[in-house]
Amino acid sequence: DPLKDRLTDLGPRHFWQYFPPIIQNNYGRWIYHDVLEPGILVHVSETGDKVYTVRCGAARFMTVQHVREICDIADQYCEGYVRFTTRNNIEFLVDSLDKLEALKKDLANRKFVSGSYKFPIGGTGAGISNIVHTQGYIHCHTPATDASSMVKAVSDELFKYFQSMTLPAKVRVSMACCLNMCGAVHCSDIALLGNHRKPPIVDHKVIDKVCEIPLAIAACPVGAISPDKTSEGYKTVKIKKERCMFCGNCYTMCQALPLSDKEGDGVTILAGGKISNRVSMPKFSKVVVPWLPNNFPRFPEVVEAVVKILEAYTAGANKYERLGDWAERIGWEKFFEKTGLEFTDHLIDDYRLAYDTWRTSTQFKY
Amino acid sequence: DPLKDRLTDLGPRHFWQYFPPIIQNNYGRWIYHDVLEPGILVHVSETGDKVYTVRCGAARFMTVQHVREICDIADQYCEGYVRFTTRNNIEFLVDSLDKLEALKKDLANRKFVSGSYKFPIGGTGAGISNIVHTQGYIHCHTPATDASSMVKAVSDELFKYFQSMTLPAKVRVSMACCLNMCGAVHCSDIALLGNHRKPPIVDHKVIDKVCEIPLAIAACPVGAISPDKTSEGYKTVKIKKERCMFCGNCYTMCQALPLSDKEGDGVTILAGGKISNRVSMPKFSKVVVPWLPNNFPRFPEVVEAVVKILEAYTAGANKYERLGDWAERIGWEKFFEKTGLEFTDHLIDDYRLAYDTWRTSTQFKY
Amino acid sequence: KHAIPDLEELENGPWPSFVADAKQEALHRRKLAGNRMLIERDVVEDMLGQLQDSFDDGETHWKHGGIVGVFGYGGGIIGRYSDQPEKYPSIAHFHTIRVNQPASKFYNTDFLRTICDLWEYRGSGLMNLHGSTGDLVLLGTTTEQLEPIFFELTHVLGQDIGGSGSNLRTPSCCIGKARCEFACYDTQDLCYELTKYYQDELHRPAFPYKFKIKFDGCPNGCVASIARSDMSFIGTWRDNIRIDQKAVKAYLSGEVEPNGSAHQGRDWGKFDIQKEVLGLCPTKCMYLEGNELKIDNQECTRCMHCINVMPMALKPGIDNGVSILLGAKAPILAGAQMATLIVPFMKAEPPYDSIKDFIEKVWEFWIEEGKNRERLGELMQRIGLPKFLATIGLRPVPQMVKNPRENPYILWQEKDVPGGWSRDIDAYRSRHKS
Amino acid sequence: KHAIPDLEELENGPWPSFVADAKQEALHRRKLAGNRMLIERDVVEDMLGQLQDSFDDGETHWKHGGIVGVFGYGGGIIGRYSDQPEKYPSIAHFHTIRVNQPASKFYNTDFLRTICDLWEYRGSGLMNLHGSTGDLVLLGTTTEQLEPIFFELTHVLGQDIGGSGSNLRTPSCCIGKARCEFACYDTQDLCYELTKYYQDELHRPAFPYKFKIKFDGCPNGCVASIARSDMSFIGTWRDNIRIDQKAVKAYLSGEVEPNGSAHQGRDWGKFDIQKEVLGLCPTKCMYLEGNELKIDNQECTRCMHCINVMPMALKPGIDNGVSILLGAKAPILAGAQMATLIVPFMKAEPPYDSIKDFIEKVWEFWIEEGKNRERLGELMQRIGLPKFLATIGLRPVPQMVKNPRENPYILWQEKDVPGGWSRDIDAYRSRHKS
Ligand code: SRM
Ligand code: SRM
Ligand code: SRM
Ligand code: SRM
Ligand code: SF4
Ligand code: SF4
Ligand code: SF4
Ligand code: SF4
Ligand code: SF4
Ligand code: SF4
Ligand code: SF4
Ligand code: SF4
Repeated sequence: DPLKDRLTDLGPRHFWQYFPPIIQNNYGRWIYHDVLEPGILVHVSETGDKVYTVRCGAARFMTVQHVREICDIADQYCEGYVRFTTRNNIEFLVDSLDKLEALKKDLANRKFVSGSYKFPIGGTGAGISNIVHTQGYIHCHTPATDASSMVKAVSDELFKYFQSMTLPAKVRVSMACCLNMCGAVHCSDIALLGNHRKPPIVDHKVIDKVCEIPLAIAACPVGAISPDKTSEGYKTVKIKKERCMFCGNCYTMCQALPLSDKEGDGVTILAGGKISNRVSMPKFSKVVVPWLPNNFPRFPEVVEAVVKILEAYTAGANKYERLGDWAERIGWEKFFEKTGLEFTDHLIDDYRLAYDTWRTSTQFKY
Repeated sequence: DPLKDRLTDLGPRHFWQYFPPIIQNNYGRWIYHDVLEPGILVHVSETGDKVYTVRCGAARFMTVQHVREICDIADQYCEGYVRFTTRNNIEFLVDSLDKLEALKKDLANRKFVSGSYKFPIGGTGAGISNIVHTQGYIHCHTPATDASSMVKAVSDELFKYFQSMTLPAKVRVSMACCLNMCGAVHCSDIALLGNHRKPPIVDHKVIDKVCEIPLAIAACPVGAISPDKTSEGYKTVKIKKERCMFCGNCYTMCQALPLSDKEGDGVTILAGGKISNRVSMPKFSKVVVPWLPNNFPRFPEVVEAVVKILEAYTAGANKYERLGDWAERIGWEKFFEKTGLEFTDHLIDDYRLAYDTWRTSTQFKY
Repeated sequence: KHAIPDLEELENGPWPSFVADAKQEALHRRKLAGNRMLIERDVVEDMLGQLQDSFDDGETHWKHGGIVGVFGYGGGIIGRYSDQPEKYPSIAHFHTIRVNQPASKFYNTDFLRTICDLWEYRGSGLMNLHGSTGDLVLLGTTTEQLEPIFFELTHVLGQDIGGSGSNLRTPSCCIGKARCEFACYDTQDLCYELTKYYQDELHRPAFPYKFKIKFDGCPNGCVASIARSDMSFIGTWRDNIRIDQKAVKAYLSGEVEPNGSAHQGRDWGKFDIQKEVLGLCPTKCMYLEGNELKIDNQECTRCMHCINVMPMALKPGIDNGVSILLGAKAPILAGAQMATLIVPFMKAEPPYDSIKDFIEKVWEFWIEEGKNRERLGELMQRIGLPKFLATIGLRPVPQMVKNPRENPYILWQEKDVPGGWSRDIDAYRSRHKS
Repeated sequence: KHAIPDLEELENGPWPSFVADAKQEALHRRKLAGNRMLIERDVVEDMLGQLQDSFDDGETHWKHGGIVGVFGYGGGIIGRYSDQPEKYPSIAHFHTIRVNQPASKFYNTDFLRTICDLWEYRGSGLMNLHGSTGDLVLLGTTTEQLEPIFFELTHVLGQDIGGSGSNLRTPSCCIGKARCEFACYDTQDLCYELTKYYQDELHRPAFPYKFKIKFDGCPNGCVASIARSDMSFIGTWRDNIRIDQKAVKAYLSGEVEPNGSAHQGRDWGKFDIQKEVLGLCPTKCMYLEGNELKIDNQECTRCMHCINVMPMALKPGIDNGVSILLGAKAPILAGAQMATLIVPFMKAEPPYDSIKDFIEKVWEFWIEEGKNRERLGELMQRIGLPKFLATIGLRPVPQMVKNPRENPYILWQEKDVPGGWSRDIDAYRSRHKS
């Protein structure tokens, strides 16, 4: 009986026990670090200790088999310790250069049968790190696109940037499969976002049974939903379609209002956001491509747009300059010129704080 | 019978006839200018002609007697021409240095019996020009303060800056007596603004007779007004006082809703706005002093606050740097430190686009 | 006539005292022959008296303006009545007349003297040179004088009154080509032409609310059009800044003072082109090649800074025109707006047909969609920029915004989406069990 | 089992293929003894099959999540059901379990292997390392397995599950002092302490909506707390940046690579401290005196740039603590928000009492005033920052805003104004005739 002897409110295990000895010994005593080569960091302690980190890319969707392989490696080289980064990379820590070399060699040779790397080393410094993402069709009920497949497609294309440090600064690519944006997609250098374009269908037959209609009505941020009756007299809702902005919040509250649709759903690309307070304040990403089709499994249009942005940025930005800072420096009108992306009316804000984006100046570039 | 032989839609007289010959001859051919001394400009034409401008301060409220004196001067030195600037200064134009000297001497000697200058020379370059303002108690029904008196008080205090060019850049001071802001007060380096603090009184007895009640209700931007009945059954309105933001728009629409009040009314000071597109884009002024009393006739508290701002700016800003650009460069937290003005909750935006003013960064100065 | 202690205090101090001036006028009127005035002799004294009362009470004593005007016009006069008519009978009526100033406010004394005579005879003798919108404002007369004044203005002076109410307001412009080397188009001419062309709109209210047009000759914005006109014309250019390298050297050598000597009152040190010009250029598009000053004009946003600092050496380009910005206004109702760049560049040459076309398209839209008392800028906010552009038929360009939208709430329309918006729940359920 | 051509395409390319991994797991499960699995053997194959169907249909095949969970907890499990249960019976139920990761995600293999064994036995064998909030996410099991899994997690691993629903979500932190020289406080310790201290809030929904807390050790923000936590703790300092002038010289001489060699892949030329450090400092508060680097710390906004570029030479101060920012969230409902600086500086030392006090004050306010499904940031927007500050009892300081308000619409309260708001129309009319 699992309810017997119940233990609750344990919280997570204490972190200290998972620190390898070198981390325990030097906790809070690090004095500087250096990236030895893409994916390899060394941190130097005031004690003189050095810890070498090998950062490996990973699909954060993993199987127990894969995790066991990670454990094997950690057992072999890292005294049984391993960690994961905030962007879902795997980090193996060793305390000597010898171990480092052996570990590197081992990792480089591990591939899936189909040939893709299991543990590609990279993701440090002025490059591209792992693309953080969300569930998509693998586990969620609201996506407007799939996550894992798009991320795989884009990551393959950007692989060289993962394994090098040739960009002006870090470029963080993130992906979320619907406007709920389970991640920091709204503040990423490049963000890929699943977006619906059709208003919800009302499932009149079941809505009164499966939903709290007033909650569904209240859920709509633009007041597009109002109470209604079917011809048979059932309680239902009607939707002012031309007011709907496809946010899906009503569907979150009420499963009788599905909005996903093969032709309607697709990908919006945002760019120029950042999180760090370095030089400039954190900023939101801006919508630069309103919609691209869900062209499974490799999303060629999405990949192409990402590459366009990245190449224009790489060619134009200064050292240390994040993508959004570059766009602001040259002006967004030049961003569109240089990336070759089309500027359309869909990119002009017409939501709540829209006025603040209007150009109230004669300063512009032709 | 004034309706006989009616002439209408004449528009203004054509400007050309009012140009002195030197302007006509060099129209569109000016190649550069120089400020010879405070208030004296020379403009040089590609024809070799030079026009000397003497700019004089003026209370834009003038009598016909004063205007006749202006005409006398214009007749004597300027072939009968004179102009007024967009900030209500008087400009006398002459075409030779000799005339200039004579004119200057004459102007300097003209004073009102009480001793104040009639035609103080100044208002050019990196100084303070005339304070543009509105009607106040002289002619308007909605003011929360008086205009002419406050402007006179502040101008007296800032007089030395009118007659010199010692500031980092132009400082435009503007004044409006209510939130209607009849002028560009919202984009001035320093703006003085009449502001109410009590919700309108409803004149239940007359409101239905003198106003269109639905228009009055619709006028309120925050929906604080709703229909009501008096105990006698007359149509009237009631006001949710705690929602009112004292904008006075309802009073504009309906005279039975007066809001001026001796204790309630006073002066709000804004700073850091600008109009020009030079270096930075035009920007709005920010509220830096929420309220000061209407201390007629000299508004000592207002004068003191203006001087504080001006002196801190003069001490801290770079050459060419407008007040708002200075405040942004040092950070608004430093603006309050350096001016000694108090920061209060009233200065934090809580209106429509308020979120855009919140600091979403760890970048700040202590 | 009345005790005005606070006002008399305002006779002190160096700045021209409006009280001293008013008192000189009051004195003049006391001495004036009775047949030289049709308004009460002590109108100025009553005005001052009521002003002192306002100080004492901390409240204005003017009543809400009534509707007065001249026949056939819907604007140009502001009605005004005292709420103390017994105490101040001479200002019981105290209406103002807005006289449409000539472009950029040059006058000859003939004109001004005629106005003075007229206003002494039929008005208070008090005026504003000028009102905030730009009019020559005559302050204070009675209702019965309005028609005669209008008659004299038109017949004697050939001069019309300006705007008020829900119509086109008196347009105004900077001094421009008359005395400024920066003017990129003929501000006076365009201002005059449009004022004349739209006389009907100026005098006969047909708009949802007021509409203001102002003309700045360059981005310096000396008439502040960007802050206070529903439609703001600002001169600009689309070719290159003209550089006179010899004059550049004159600045470098200290021979010529920077910025037309506008900073002469303080010792800012020797002119430092690197710091003062190149370093402040917002786009950092200037550089020196030896002593030659170069500008990457593609990157220049024509902010005027370098030109202002070195007017003798740098000049706007010669392929000139205007940027048109829309929607500036004061805070009422929902907060102030600055004007938004809608037409990045348009030529501005007589007869200004494309400008007139544009104006009329905007008005048509505003008259159609605007609510009562809704300024153009508010309407633009309410319906959103994309829809506004679509309605007036302009192609969206990134120059109109500072940055693209941050939120993903794109308002797709049915026509944008293949298959449209009518979907069948049964088809959906055939794919997805509920 | 199912044809998955599109998915198999995703086995190509260098990036780790989740399909290849899933297929290896599917194979493994095929071979696994039946008593080693309590979930259907072909759960992975069904998942892949349904995913291929989703590609074909361009729509997800997961149904709206039902409410499932473990006894006594209101979160930590996300219910999930296939809408094609006949076709893919093994994933008819496919719930996820969010396991509260240890702070900054260090593990030993013992822990991970135990999780793997457990999840192979009682779940699909599929997981996310990690979920976006930070949990170790176990993807896909049936309702009846939930309690046993929870039992094993707690009894065998001593490990709890994380948050979901309207409660505190699993807090997370950057690597901090464990391996970063920039950490200004002990992120792991604070994260752990608060997670333990607020277990009740984490497991039993008592909030209007979800609440996220994240801990960044410095303004670099490696856990992105400023963008995605209702309460963001970011390390900072209030004394001076520590400078090692010898190390500065090492950078100047080129002995040490700038920015920890993070830009080594491209030839950016010789390190130029003027351009790369002083010139990019947002406040321009750094200068060189000879070869000595000086910082005017009063002007520094602690942006980390100079420290990032010269980690060996520059270090954060030693009087450390946190800035607390509130209200970040994703776009639903009214648009995304970034966190707003509410507490510029607070010490962060065990037992963290002042931090706990602050958290509880904020919660109290939010629980009191928040509407259902209203995030803290939305509530702050709705009621306005001034009122929020007053309610939680914080003094307003200019550091909380980028700039003071631009509109003059100050919401005075009755108590602010002498004489109050009750006024008498008759008194008014005695001064002003209507
Ligand atoms: C390991 C990790 C922390 C963790 O707890 O897991 C980490 C570790 C370091 N970060 Fe970070 N950052 C990590 C996520 C982040 C994030 C969050 C994110 O990307 O989602 C950010 C915010 C990004 C943004 O602004 O959008 C982040 C912004 C920075 C910055 C600021 C960069 C900038 O130019 O704005 C620095 C400073 C630097 O790079 O010089 C930094 C610096 C560092 C240093 C150098 C700190 C140190 O001295 O050890 C670490 C190695 C950097 C490297 O990878 O080259 N870290 N760092 C995270 C690795 C993620 C990954 O796998 O790629
Ligand atoms: C005469 C006048 C135009 C008119 O049609 O009447 C005028 C005339 C000139 N302006 Fe102006 N400006 C005039 C109002 C303005 C205004 C409007 C206002 O203040 O209400 C502005 C916008 C102010 C703002 O941004 O808030 C204005 C912003 C400028 C600037 C930009 C200054 C800046 O640093 O941002 C320049 C360039 C400069 O000063 O170098 C300029 C430059 C000039 C020049 C140098 C142009 C020229 O080459 O002749 C003229 C003499 C300047 C001087 O006074 O030192 N003018 N100028 C106006 C005089 C008003 C007065 O009596 O003081
Ligand atoms: C006379 C003048 C002020 C002055 O002392 O110079 C003036 C006076 C009045 N303005 Fe104004 N406005 C005057 C220029 C302006 C300007 C400046 C401009 O035009 O460049 C503005 C700001 C720009 C704008 O239009 O937004 C201005 C924005 C307002 C507003 C607010 C409009 C808004 O949308 O926010 C109101 C309120 C209203 O329309 O009901 C207003 C209303 C008024 C009224 C009619 C009062 C009312 O509530 O009905 C005032 C009559 C006072 C009187 O008794 O004479 N006045 N008003 C200016 C016109 C003189 C002239 O023709 O030259
Ligand atoms: C699993 C996870 C995505 C992932 O693939 O990693 C996730 C999955 C879901 N999120 Fe999320 N969110 C996840 C992290 C986030 C984050 C990131 C974070 O926490 O740092 C955000 C943005 C930050 C924020 O909270 O604003 C996020 C913002 C949302 C929102 C929008 C909330 C808002 O106020 O804007 C929703 C919608 C809702 O709450 O109804 C949402 C709702 C959901 C739901 C429950 C779907 C729904 O509409 O009810 C998803 C369940 C998917 C599933 O079947 O597993 N999820 N969600 C993440 C949790 C894993 C973990 O515990 O580690
Ligand atoms: S982003 Fe949307 S679709 Fe994707 S996991 Fe989050 S809630 Fe689900
Ligand atoms: S999708 Fe969003 S905007 Fe559209 S009806 Fe639903 S809640 Fe409203
Ligand atoms: S600012 Fe207000 S009070 Fe002053 S003139 Fe304009 S409307 Fe009248
Ligand atoms: S003053 Fe403004 S906010 Fe107050 S009731 Fe009148 S219209 Fe509404
Ligand atoms: S706006 Fe430009 S053109 Fe017009 S007066 Fe000012 S500086 Fe000259
Ligand atoms: S006009 Fe402004 S942007 Fe253009 S070169 Fe000169 S300073 Fe630079
Ligand atoms: S946030 Fe700061 S302290 Fe934490 S890992 Fe990143 S750089 Fe280090
Ligand atoms: S931390 Fe940032 S603001 Fe401070 S000195 Fe360094 S670069 Fe300048």
